Amino acid sequence: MIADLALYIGGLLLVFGALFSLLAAIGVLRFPDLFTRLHAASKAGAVGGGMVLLAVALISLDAAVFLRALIGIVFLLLTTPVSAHLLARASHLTGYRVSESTIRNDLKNPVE
Amino acid sequence: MGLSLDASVALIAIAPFLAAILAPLIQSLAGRFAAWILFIVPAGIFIVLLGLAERVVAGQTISTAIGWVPSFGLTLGFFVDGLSLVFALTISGIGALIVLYAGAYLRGHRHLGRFLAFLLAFMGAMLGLVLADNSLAIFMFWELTSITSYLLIGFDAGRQAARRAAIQALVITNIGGLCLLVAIIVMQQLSGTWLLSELRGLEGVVRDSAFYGLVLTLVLAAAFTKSAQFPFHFWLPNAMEAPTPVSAFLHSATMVQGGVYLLARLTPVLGETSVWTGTLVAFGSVTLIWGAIGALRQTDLKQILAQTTIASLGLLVVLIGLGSKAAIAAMIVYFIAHAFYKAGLFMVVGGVDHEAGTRDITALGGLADKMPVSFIGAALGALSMFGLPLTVGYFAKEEMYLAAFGGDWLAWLVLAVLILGNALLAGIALLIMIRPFLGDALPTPRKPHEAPIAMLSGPLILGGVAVVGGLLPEWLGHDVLAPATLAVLGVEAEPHLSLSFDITNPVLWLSVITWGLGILVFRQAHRIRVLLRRAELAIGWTADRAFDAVMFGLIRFAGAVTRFLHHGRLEIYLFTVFAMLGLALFVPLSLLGGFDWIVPTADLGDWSKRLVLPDLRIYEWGILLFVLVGLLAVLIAQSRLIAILSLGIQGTGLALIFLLFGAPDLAFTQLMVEVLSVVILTVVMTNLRLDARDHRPFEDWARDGTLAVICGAGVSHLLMLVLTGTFDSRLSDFFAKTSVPVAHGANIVNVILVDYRGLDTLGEISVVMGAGIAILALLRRRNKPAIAARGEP
Amino acid sequence: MTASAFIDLTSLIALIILGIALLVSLVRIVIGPSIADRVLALDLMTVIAMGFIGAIAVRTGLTLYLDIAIALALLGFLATVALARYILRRGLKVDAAMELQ
Amino acid sequence: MNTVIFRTAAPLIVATMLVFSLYICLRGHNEPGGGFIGGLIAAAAIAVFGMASGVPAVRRALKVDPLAIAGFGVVLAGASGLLSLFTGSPFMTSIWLYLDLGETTLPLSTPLIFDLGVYCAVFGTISSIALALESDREEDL
Amino acid sequence: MDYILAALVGVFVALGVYLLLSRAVIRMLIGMVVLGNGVNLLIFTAGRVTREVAPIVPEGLETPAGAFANPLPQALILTAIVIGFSMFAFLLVLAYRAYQSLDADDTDTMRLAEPENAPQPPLSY
Amino acid sequence: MNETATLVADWLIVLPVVLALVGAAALLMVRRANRVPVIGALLFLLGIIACEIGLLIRVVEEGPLSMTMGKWLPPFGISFTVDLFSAAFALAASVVTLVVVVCAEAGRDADDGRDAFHAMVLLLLAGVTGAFLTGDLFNLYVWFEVMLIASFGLIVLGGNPLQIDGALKYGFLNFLATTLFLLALGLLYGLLGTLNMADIMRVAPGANPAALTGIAALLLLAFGMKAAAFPVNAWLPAAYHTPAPAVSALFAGLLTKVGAYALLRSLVMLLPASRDLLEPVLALLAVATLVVAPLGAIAETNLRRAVGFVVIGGIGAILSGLSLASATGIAGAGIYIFQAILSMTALYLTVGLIEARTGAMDTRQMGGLYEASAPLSILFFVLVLAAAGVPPFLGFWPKLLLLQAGVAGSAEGWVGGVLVVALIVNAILTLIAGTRLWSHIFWRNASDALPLARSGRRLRLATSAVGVLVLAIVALGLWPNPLIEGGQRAAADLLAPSRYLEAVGLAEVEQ
Amino acid sequence: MNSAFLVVILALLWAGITGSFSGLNLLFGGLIGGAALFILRFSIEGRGALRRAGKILSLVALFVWELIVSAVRVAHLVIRPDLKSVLRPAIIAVPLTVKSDAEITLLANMITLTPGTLSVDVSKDRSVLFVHVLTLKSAEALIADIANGFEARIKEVFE
Ligand code: NA
Ligand code: NA
Repeated sequence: MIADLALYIGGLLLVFGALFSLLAAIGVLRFPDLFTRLHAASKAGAVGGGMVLLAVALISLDAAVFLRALIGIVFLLLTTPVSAHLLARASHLTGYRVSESTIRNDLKNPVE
Repeated sequence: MGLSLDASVALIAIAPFLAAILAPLIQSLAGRFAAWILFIVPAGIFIVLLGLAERVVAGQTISTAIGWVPSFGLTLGFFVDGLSLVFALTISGIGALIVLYAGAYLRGHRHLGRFLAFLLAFMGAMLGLVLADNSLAIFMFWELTSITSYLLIGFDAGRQAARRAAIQALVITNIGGLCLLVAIIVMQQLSGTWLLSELRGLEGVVRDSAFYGLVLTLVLAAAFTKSAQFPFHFWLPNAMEAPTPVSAFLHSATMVQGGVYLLARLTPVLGETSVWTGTLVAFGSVTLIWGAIGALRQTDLKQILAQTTIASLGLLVVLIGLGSKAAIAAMIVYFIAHAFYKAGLFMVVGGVDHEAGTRDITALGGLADKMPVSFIGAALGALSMFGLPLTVGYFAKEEMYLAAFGGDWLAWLVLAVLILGNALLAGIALLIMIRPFLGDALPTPRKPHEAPIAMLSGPLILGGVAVVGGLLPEWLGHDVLAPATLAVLGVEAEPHLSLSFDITNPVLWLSVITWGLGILVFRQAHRIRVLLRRAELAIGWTADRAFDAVMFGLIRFAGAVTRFLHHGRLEIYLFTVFAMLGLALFVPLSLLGGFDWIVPTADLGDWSKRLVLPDLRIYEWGILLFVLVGLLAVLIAQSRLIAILSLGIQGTGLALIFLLFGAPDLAFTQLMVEVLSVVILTVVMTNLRLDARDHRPFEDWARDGTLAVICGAGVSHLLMLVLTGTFDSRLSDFFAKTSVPVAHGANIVNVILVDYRGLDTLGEISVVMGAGIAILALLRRRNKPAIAARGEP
Repeated sequence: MTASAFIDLTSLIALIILGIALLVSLVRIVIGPSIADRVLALDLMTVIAMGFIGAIAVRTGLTLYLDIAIALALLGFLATVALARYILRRGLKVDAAMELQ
Repeated sequence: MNTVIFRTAAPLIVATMLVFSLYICLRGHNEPGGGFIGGLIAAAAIAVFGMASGVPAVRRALKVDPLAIAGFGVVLAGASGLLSLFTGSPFMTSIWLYLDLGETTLPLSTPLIFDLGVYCAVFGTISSIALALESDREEDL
Repeated sequence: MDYILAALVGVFVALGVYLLLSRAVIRMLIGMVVLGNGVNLLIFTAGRVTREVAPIVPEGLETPAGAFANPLPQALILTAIVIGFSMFAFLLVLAYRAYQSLDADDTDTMRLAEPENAPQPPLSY
Repeated sequence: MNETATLVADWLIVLPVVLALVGAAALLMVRRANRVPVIGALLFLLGIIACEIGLLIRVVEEGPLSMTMGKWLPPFGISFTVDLFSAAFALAASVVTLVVVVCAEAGRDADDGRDAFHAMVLLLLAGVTGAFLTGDLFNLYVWFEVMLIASFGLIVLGGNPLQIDGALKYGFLNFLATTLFLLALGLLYGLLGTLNMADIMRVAPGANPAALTGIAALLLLAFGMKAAAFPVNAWLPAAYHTPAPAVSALFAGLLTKVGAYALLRSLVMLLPASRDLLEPVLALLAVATLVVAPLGAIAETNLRRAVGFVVIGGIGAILSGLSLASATGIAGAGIYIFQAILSMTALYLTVGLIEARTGAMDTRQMGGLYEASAPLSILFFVLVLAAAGVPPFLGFWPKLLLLQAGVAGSAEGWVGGVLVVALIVNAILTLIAGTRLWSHIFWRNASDALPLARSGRRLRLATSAVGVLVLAIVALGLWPNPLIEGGQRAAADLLAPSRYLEAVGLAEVEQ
Repeated sequence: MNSAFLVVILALLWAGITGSFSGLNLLFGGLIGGAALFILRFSIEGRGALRRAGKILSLVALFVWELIVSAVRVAHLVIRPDLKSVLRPAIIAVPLTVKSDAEITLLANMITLTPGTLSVDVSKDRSVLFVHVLTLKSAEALIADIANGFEARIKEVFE
């Protein structure tokens, strides 16, 4: 029964993970500039991807797979902010113009 | 002689070449005595050959064979009969004298050793040519004479004229040589034997076959080029660029006679037909007259001699063409006479050139005082050439008139040509003997004095022999002409040479007419020369110039073709490849009905069922779409990064296809590789600014697009054609059956990679490693000047 | 609905959603406008593809596909880093200007 | 890429990747994966490391020339095939040894050695390429 | 199904060929990759495709339970992918060096080895 | 599983390749150690040659031999199957590699050690030998790629712009060729379901002939490119003159010959029916290659490029043997490959020596070598004659066989006669090209602008190494019987491969 | 000490992914982890060991919660039709009190993954973290939030 429960949760997680991924994609499409898009990609993306991994782990009902999924999630959490940071920084340093709706920008002068 | 036959063969076959290899060494060790040491080789061979003469005169043929290339039936050996013995004796005898002569002529020259090496190698080849029975061996020696001749003509290589003459001679004779090779192969396939002695016995096997015309043409091409028959005669005068010993040896007495020898040898196989006679007589006649007239045009003594050689070669060919016993006997005796006097005259001319510093007949005179011995040598030779009684030349003329005398009007015409030719040659003989040596002494570039003994011995000995031969007609007829004629025609013949002058014999009167005309030619030589030069200017075109035109045309053509094909533009090279791909995909298939399956027929109707909308699932369609979008994006990408990213997309899509259709390992690898490709591309792109846009104009776009669609469609079609067949899954079934129980692996793909087909993987990682090395080699050093860079001006 | 049917259904739904997500992020890759936007979209795409593989793993019951997903994340990160460096060195504008042509 | 965030996070990321790569390599015989992919991931780790900390740091850390590792990989793979010379069977005939170690048996086999060779070859080569490209770029700057 | 894949192979090949015919080296290189992918898909299709069942023997079994995807083409493609990748990496770095040392990425201008104004052969002996 | 025990002697079949591969890898590991790579390379090469001599002797005595890796009965595992052709070619390849390694020492600086030259040479040899020895079509592809990547590494050594340009064309066209090979291979696998050559021979007659011939045409294109057959040979003149001379020599001796060998193997032995259908195409290619290539040699002023065209002309001769496909013709083609491996390498090495002496690559800037260097004169002269097929040098014998085959074949159709004419035209044009080169480089006086360099000790060592090779070529030309007999036997085995099938162990399945 | 700890973690990680916690496998995992750390030996800081598991756990819990909230919030934002008017993006300079590399990195990463914020860069003197905010209400409130939230917890963990 518990096994079935894990499957049902897993299935739900799978769908939700997929949804988060889709929303992340939509966010990346809809947001006005790079920095705002990064928000969508990094948060929704990481959560979406992580949820799917967790879903696989739950559905497999296998400790080894579960641990592996966990590793994947950890790795995702480890790398997502780093890549967001690298992209944001690189864009900023090369003179990316933020959206006009930006109300305050403390990073006016590129460091270089 | 005490030598066994095999030892003789070994000596004759190997000694000249061995001597040639050692000649430079001997020259550097023995200095001026080198020629005397090397003289032993041809002289020894001459003596050995003389030792065989007795049996040949008795009518025997001597043959022996040592296996060489059994798979071709090719033997290293010997076939001595009257014909080959005459030639071989001439070659080795004159060769010995030439070696001595060359030693003196090129005394102190730093490449004398090299020169003697070529000379001896040539002699070996020439001996091989006339003594071999195996036609392949004959061809090989034939080619070797061309090569050595090339090296000898170009001996004075600093001058372009020498180089040109050498290439010219080689090209002309090599074309002939290759014709000979094909002829030999055809004859072998007709007769089943490589041996000429056997071939001669197989009456009509070539002559009656459908290939007779072809073989005859090829053999004549070989003989005519080698023996400088019109219209291939022009290389011979140019070959006078060679040092005089070469002219004396190769280009009068020996090599050019190779063609004559070949024709004589093949008379029983190819001769005795009207085509044979007609062609030989026609070409020979033209050559005879052309050469003689050519000689009159010249003032350079060497050129005069060269042109008369052409004439004499024409004469010999005419005689072979006539092919009667008398004609062949005349051919043999004329060959001997010519070889002796011509070699001698060349040597004298070389001496004159050497001592007086010029060979211009108009600039020389009265040398007989300063160079009396040379004069005697010249006189002996010239009188034989003139055909005076008591010389061999006399008998030559007698015999040939006898051979041509009587018959139909054509025979009379031939006789007229012979008389005219002989008369012109007689006039020239007087010219050579009288102009430089008699009359008033003219100032010359060098103060003339007598040539050294080594240079004089040749003319004297040769002239002497010519006279001795002329004094011993019985011996000449019985011991020389009879065996030789027998060898050529295969029938007994006993020419009766005699010194008894029978004034009722019309042939004698023909000789008298010849002499008279000769004296007339001598008297009018200057006027004739002026006339001929005017004519030459009027024509303004010679075969020699035509050679240049052809050669330069060829070079220009080659340049144009090469530049057209190898222009350095990669995209066109690639276009060619894909055009070939398109052809490969469509032509064979359309010829073999490879497209039939598309047309619905009763028995092949299955395809239409398979082409209805396939049962792809929705997400599979999505992946297909994804791949297609990726491909499209690659195509239309306007920036390098989009192109790269699109590349990643189509690769990822492909990986997903693999994943969907049961290939996780593949998908895994494809994904990793695709991402890594993007990474590497990015890293490289980070360092450079490449434009990924397409600059093609519309025509190119349309052309390339068409070709691309053709290739794509062709590959698709061929793949579909393959898919219509049933699949043989033996291999995979075996792998599935044994993977776990035998190979201890559950992942069959991996087991294939590391076990069933581990060797592929070993090679594969070597490729990976190699890529690492290669890339490192690329990145490690830059702009190190290499020799290659200096190549382009 | 049995658990396995449920899994079948949810995995199919997930695959479809993820498929759409892939295509949506593809749009951003195509329209840009700056390199950074494209890179960002590609980065997201690897994560979505990872999810896609996970969903296939669920659907086929071959959980070992999970490793492929993880490996994809690992290399996807490398790609993003490399692309970020590309932006840092090459800048955004030149390329953007070129694209406008 | 001189950023403290990346530089600090990199070792953790790299360590994870390296461990994962070896895991992928070793279990390839029974599940997707294998030496090639393992080596690729390991090399990717080195590339990340190089981008974060610079090529000299990586070279110092590796100690061995990466191409030599690649060479070693090929030697190892070749040697695993040569071992069957001693069993009187053809080249690359697999040899299996089951080491009994209490509760588990450790399967040692020539295919395993072979796959490790593949791993080393790929790892060494790709790392070498990555580092070479990376240092080339630095010179240009 | 396999016919759809066969058609897709054609698309890959056509695109690869088209890209290879352009003059920009980097596009040619991408064309090479696309062509290689097409060939890989061709091998995959030629070995006949089945859906979803990987050639992995489930634990505890001696042989695959039912039908399974053909493993041999997969192994062949794996080898081909790796080799193709190595070649790609080399050619890419080569193009990079060409850009550095020849200052060109257009094959039209890369004609050092076979220069446009190549000398005419001398008309001499 | 094949349970019969394997003789240790059977390992001779696979050892040359394994030694070369492992040797390459080992030398890569020690590439920085002073002088170790060159000594190691020589030792490995001697070992390989020893194995190959042993192998050749066994093949001569016992007929074709086979070893299937991992005891997986053919057609399941990868077989190495060696017949006379492959054994002889492999031996020739490693011999010339040895000579090249010795000669290369003359032109290398101390600082060149780190570029792993010797590792790449061994890798190239591994690829070439593997291609000669393998009995599996996909494995052949792998060896092609090994060879290709090694040649990539070698061609760019030095890294000057000329090389980069040449390498780019070389790289794209050759990689395209192997990709086309792979394409054909995939289709062939889809059609026949097998990769083992012996197995293909058994299965192919039952396959769809149209598809099979289409695939054969693709193989012809792919291998034709590798072999540098007209009109897809552009990569050769674009690249052969750019690397170091020793590398050019290695390429000239090995690369195109492997392509030609693959044509021989695949079209004549594996798909004879398709070859018959493609015969007119083959003949046309042969004729075009025979005629067009020497024109390039006549036109070219860059010495190495000119010699490159001579190499291509030789490929035309091999192709003509393929299109005749009688035992004589195949023997001619095979022996030509063998002799070309030896003499083309020697020719290019000689060219390298010439460049070293004259300091130029452009024949218009050369001259005076005839005066200055007798050894070089002899080497070049002999090799040019060998290339032109002048007797008694080695190149003559295969040409003789080819002409024989052509004359015999002319009874059956236009192919034979046309090929005979083309072979003759090729011989004449090659001779013209050769003598022109000889005239310009050797006979003409040295130009004042580029004085000849003095011959140093290392140059003399290289000259002696080439001299030994040329001596071997001359000796083989003077005593060609073993070669011709071997060629005829090998050709017979190729045309009626029952012994080959037997060696692989697939003969009894047929009956 | 720190390294040993990491080796143990990596060994466990190894055992986890291979799915076997047998002693031998753990040993092997430890070896692999050790090898990986050997390669990275110059890059791992010698100080700042993770000591208090409880604090770590609470940090992790906080983080996970914030992450999910953050994702939901972004997701919600994404599908709002009036997206443009809701957005109030800004880049704010946040002064840092944590000093070590590890602390800064951890903080920056956590900020990125939590609601409405994204670390763009760290100033060269490491005194300021530039944070991009999706919907800025007040800069001061944001700075205070960070200082009292993650920054404080991180300091506790690293003390
Ligand atoms: Na991210
Ligand atoms: Na694998």
